[in-house]
Order: sequence, then structure tokens, then C-alpha cells
Amino acid sequence: MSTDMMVHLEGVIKRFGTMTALRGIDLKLQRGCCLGIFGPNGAGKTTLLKILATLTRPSAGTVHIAGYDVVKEAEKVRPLLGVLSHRTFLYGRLTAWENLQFYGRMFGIKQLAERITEVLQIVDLLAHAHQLVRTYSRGMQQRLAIARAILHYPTLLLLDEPYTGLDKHAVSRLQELVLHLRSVPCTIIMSTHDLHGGLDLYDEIAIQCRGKIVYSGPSLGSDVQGFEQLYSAYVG
Amino acid sequence: MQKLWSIIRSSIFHAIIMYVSMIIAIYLVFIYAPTEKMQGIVQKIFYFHVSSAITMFFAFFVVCVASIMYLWKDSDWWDAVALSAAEIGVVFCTLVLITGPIWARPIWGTWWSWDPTLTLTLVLWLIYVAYLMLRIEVYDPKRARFAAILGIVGFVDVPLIRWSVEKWRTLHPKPVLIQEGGTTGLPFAMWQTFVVCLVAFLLLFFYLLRERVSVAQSRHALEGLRHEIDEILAG
Amino acid sequence: MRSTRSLQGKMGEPMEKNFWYLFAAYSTIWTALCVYMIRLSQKNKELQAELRDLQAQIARVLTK
Amino acid sequence: MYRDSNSFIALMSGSKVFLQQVLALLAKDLKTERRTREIFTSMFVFAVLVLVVFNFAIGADPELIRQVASGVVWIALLFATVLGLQRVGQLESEEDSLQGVLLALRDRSALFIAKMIAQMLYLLVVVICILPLCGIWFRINFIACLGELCLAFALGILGLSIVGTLFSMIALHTRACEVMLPVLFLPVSIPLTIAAVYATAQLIDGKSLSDISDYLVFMGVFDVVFFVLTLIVFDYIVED
Repeated sequence: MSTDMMVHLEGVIKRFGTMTALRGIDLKLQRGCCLGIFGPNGAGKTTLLKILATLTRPSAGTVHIAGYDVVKEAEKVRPLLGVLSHRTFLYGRLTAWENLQFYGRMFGIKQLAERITEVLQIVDLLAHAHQLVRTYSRGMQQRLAIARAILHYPTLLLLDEPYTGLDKHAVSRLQELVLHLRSVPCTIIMSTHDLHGGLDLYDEIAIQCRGKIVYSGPSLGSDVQGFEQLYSAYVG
Repeated sequence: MQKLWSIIRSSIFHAIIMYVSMIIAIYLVFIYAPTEKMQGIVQKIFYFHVSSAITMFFAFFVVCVASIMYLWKDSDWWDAVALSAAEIGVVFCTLVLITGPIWARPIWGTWWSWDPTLTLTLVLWLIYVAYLMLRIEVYDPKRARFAAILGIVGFVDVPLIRWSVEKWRTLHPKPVLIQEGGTTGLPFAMWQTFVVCLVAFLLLFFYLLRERVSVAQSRHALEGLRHEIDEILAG
Repeated sequence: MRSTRSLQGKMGEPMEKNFWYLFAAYSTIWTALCVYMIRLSQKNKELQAELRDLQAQIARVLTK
Repeated sequence: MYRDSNSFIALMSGSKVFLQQVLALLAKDLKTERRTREIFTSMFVFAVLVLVVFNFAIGADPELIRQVASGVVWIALLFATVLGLQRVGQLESEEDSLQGVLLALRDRSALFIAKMIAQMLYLLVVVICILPLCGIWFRINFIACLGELCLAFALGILGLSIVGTLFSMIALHTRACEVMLPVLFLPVSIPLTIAAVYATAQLIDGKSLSDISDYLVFMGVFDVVFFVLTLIVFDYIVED
């Protein structure tokens, strides 16, 4: 297994009881690439990302992240991952600072205070660092979630429908951030059902439908119309 | 040879054996076994009461083993076995809890005596009813896993409950009872009858288990089919 | 000591009364098992119905 | 088992990370609790309510109350455990933060250990608060056997926390969590409750430690069995 492949999935199947969420996913992603996974609701995008995030096991098939098996070597994979979903994973009864401090301690980050200041600056929340998170607006919470996701210098960022519930400011912040992270060698996988938001971010795109990757290829750049045609051709 | 094997394995053959052994058991209980001198005719409850109790423990043991296997192998068949055994175990448990008082009333003069085994049975009934409550909803692998954990925990709890209940009983005045348990000093004919009853009950248990597992499995398969059809219709 | 007294009291009662307990015990066992088996067969019947339903659906899909 | 020194070092650093993560989780829980005092308040008020209501149910006979006092105290603790764990579950599931924690954990049993310790601490504070009340209301002299009582309560609370945490993690992932937690938790913890109640009752009666040693050993066995069992199965509970 060459380690310059950041993500390597082979024949991944996931069954939930009698439901089959993923039916044979093969996917390869180079280090430093940004992949956008598009697909309608119920296509299994969240399940795919959950498997990558070691939160759930595949029923069959193998998944390697940076050469580690996500089932057998989950504890080595987890520190590499930054995960952002539409739920923030934050504690409303703690301040932003305390939340980041907690996650920083969990990951054993050295010089934590400097790092927290740094990430809070990136997401523009330093002024509100000592406010309880429950008093934040939805957009602010999501921005803090971004800070939480990148806090421990992850090399693979998994974004599951990250635009849900975001205000304009946060969306543009998130896109800036993705651009910024691409310059750092950071691999990004983003799932979304929104075809219009920042297509030019991705190096590669994949379309997932009913548990299968029906299309994958290089990005079409900012050609929204071309992409829409492609999408409707595959998804229907 | 293969044909013979398939006959032996068939459900109807199993049912016939179960039926015949049950008839023999009933004959032995009512005709063959002598009437006990002290307790009189009610003592005959003993044969089926204790057989149900042992079958119940066996059922819960099966739940525990099947749960471990399910967590280990992640196969739906083991889960179906665990669920089925738990359900049948609760049925036998209920039988023990009903026949216990019916036996206790003429002998001890009270319906309920907090006798250690009966109390243990009651606690087990509560645990495994909780198990079935976990499983009420449609099949969900997460719940199946939780139920498997409860199946293991519940069985591990049995000796602990047994000890504590016995300890607790010694602190209370004992109810009037003539003969503790009833198995000690049984005449040979009674022993024979009891063993046949036990065998008949275990055969009944296996028969029910087999039927219940097949129901669980076909329900599972049907649900899968239904999902697939839904997807074909949608796509 | 209470135990022997109450025993004698019980034993003095007519035999038929105890016979009723025996009858009650065995009939509840029989009833409970019966109810359970009926429930099992009902479940089986439900499954059969569902199967037929599915077959009909498949047939409909195929004719389309 | 660990033949070469490399894996020994890995084990040592692993246990250091484990400890770090347990401490981080614990600090987070206690910080939240210090800010809101939600869990403690609900547990404490509930326990006091149980004491008062039982007091009325039993009647005014002081001798009778003395006899059942230890049972009442343990029932109060049992229900307080259920209540506290329900609150903890709500806090974790509000923004799916449990998932975030799982993503950061190296060994998932750290979560179990941290939650168990937190629950133990809450229960400990509740016990410290209700024992004096109990002593005054039920006219029991707890001070005479304080050391022995500490041991009995420690073992009992530990067991309640272990079993409670196990089932609260299960209830957290199922719908109708409010109903499921007590239904699962109470029957399984019956043996522990029996031992704890009688150990406490005999201590109040002026018996010495050696008289109740089999209860204490039993509680110890119960704690160890469930602790080991939970460590083994915990991965299956938190997996999605």
C-alpha cells in the first residue's frame, strides 16, 4: 500500500440490519486533494464519512487512511482526522475557550493556549472566546466547530454537509478556510447535496447515489451548468 | 442415509418427538408416579414447575451464548437465536411464576413466599422483559447489540442475584414449609418421572426455538426484500 | 413449630380441594403454551401475508 | 506479553494518554456541573423527596423508621443515580458531542471510566448531604460507625455508578431513553442493593465490620465483575 494514497477504499459495503446503505464503494484519493461528494439525501454520504471517521465499521471491504486500516488501527487514524458535521459536537454550557481546551487536552496538544488563540483567530471568534457557546448564533457555533475540527492539525478533513445552517459570513469563511488548508498539505473530503456552493474548490468530484459512487473524475472547475447536466445524467 | 438425516432434522419430526415425550411425561406424572404422602396430589405440580424452571435457566443460558456469538461474529442468525430464546425463556419464566404460587398455596398456606428460587425467577423475569422491551421496535442493529449486552449481563447477574436473595431470605422469618425444594429424597419412580418431564420440556423448548428463529429470520428477509423493492420503485 | 400445625390443618382438608390446585397449575401451563404457540403461528401468518404482498408488488413492477 | 521494549514504551505512552483523556473528560464534566449545578441539584432534591415521602408512608413510629432507614437511603440513592444519568445523557446528546469525544478517544474505555468516576463523585456528594438529614429525621447515630459506613457506601456507590454508566450509555442511544434507563438499571442492580441495604442496616444496629464482611466481599465481587464486563463490551455500545 503506497502511503501517498491518503484514502483508499475497496469494496466497502455497509448494511444496517436489512437496509444496505453502501453497496460496494471503491475510492482513492491522493494526499493533498480536495474531493467533493455530491448526491441526493439518502445516498449514503454520511455513512461513508462515518466509516472514514472510524465511528462505524464497514460490513465488508477495507478502508485505509494514510496506510492505516480504519478498523484495526482506529486509534492511529483518529488523530489524523478533523470532522465537521452539521451537528457541532460542542458543549453549550462551556465557553468557546473551554470547549477547545477540552478537545485540545483530549488530543494531547502541546502549547495549547497558543494553538487555541490561533484557531480562534482563524475563525474570527477570539473576541467571544469566553462566552458560553449556547449564547452563540448558529453561524458562530458552526465557525467554532470549524476551529474544533482543525485544532489538532488534522491531515484529513471530513466535512459532512458543512453548509447546513450557516450564514453567508460563515460559508465564505469556510470556503476561505478550505482554500487555506489546501495550501497546507491537507486532504479534504466534503459531502454536500448543494451543487452551487464553490465548485472550484474541489480537485476531484464524485457523485454518489443509492450507496454507490456512480461518477468520479476531475473537477470541472466553476462550470456549474456542465456539472448540473452531469449530475442529472447520473442521478436522474 | 441423507434422506434419513433430513427427516431427523425436519421440523415435523421434531414436533412428533416432542409430542410423544410430552404424552409420556403426562402419563408418568399422573399414572405412574406415586402420590407423595405428605403433600398429597399437589406435589405433582413439582414435575412441570421445576422442569419449566430448569428450561428457563437453559433458555437464558442460550441467550447469553448467542449474544456473545452475535457480538463476536456479527451474524443475524445468532441475534435471531438470542431474541427467540429470550422470548421463550420469558414464557417459561412466567409459567414458573404462576405455578409456583399455585403449589405454594396448599402447601405453605400462602400464595407468595419470597422463596430464593422464586425471587430469583421474578428478578430474571424483570431483566428479560426489559430485554424484550429493547427489541420491541423494528430490527435495528444498534438495539440488537444493546440487547446482546443485556443478555450477557443478565446471565452473569444470575449467581449474584441468587446469592443475595438467599442471604436476604435468611434474615426473614421463614414461611411454613414442609419440605424445602422437594428434590431431596425423591423415590426412584419420582426421579424417573421428573427426568422424563425435563427432557420433554427441553424438547419443547428446542421446538419452539426453532420455529421462533425461523419466524425471526423470515421477517428479516422480508424486510430486506421490502427495502429493495422500495428502492427499485424509487429508482 | 407453626409449620407442623398448619400442615395438619391443611392435610385435614378434603382431597378434592388440593386437586383443584393441581388442575389449575397444569391448565395454566397448557394455556400459556397454547397462547404462545398461537401467537407464533399468527406471526407466521402475518409474514405469509407480507410475502404475498411483496410478490404482488414485484409482479406489478415487472408488468410495468 | 510485551516482549520487546518498543511495545512496552508504546504501552506506557498509551496509558499516559489514557489517563490524560480520562482527566480531560472528567474536568469537562465537573466544570459544566460546577457552572450549572444541574445534576447535583436534581439528584439531591430527588433523594430528599424520597426520604420525606417514605417517612410519611411508613408512619410516625420511630422504631419502625429506624429499621427501614437504610433501605430508604439506598432507594433514594438508586433513584438519584437514574435521574443523574438521564441528565448526563441529555448533556452529551444535545449537539452530538459524544461523537466528537469518540473521535478524539484513543481507547474508548476512557469514556466509561471518566463517566463512572463523575457519577461516583455526584453520588458521593449526595450521600454526604443526605446522611446528616437522615440522622436527624430518623434519629440514627451515623457517627458511631462512620468509618465502616464509608466502606459500605464506597462499595455500593461504585457498583451503582458502574452499572448505571453502562446502561445510561445504552439508553443514550435508544429512543425513549427516560423509560429504558430505569427498566434496565433497576433489576440488574437488585443484588447490589440488597447487600448494601443489609450491610448498612447491620452497621446502624451496632454490628462490627467482621459481621458484615460477606456483604462487603459480595459488593466487591459485584463491582469487579461488572467493571470487567463493561470494559469488555463498552466498544460495542458506543459504536454507531
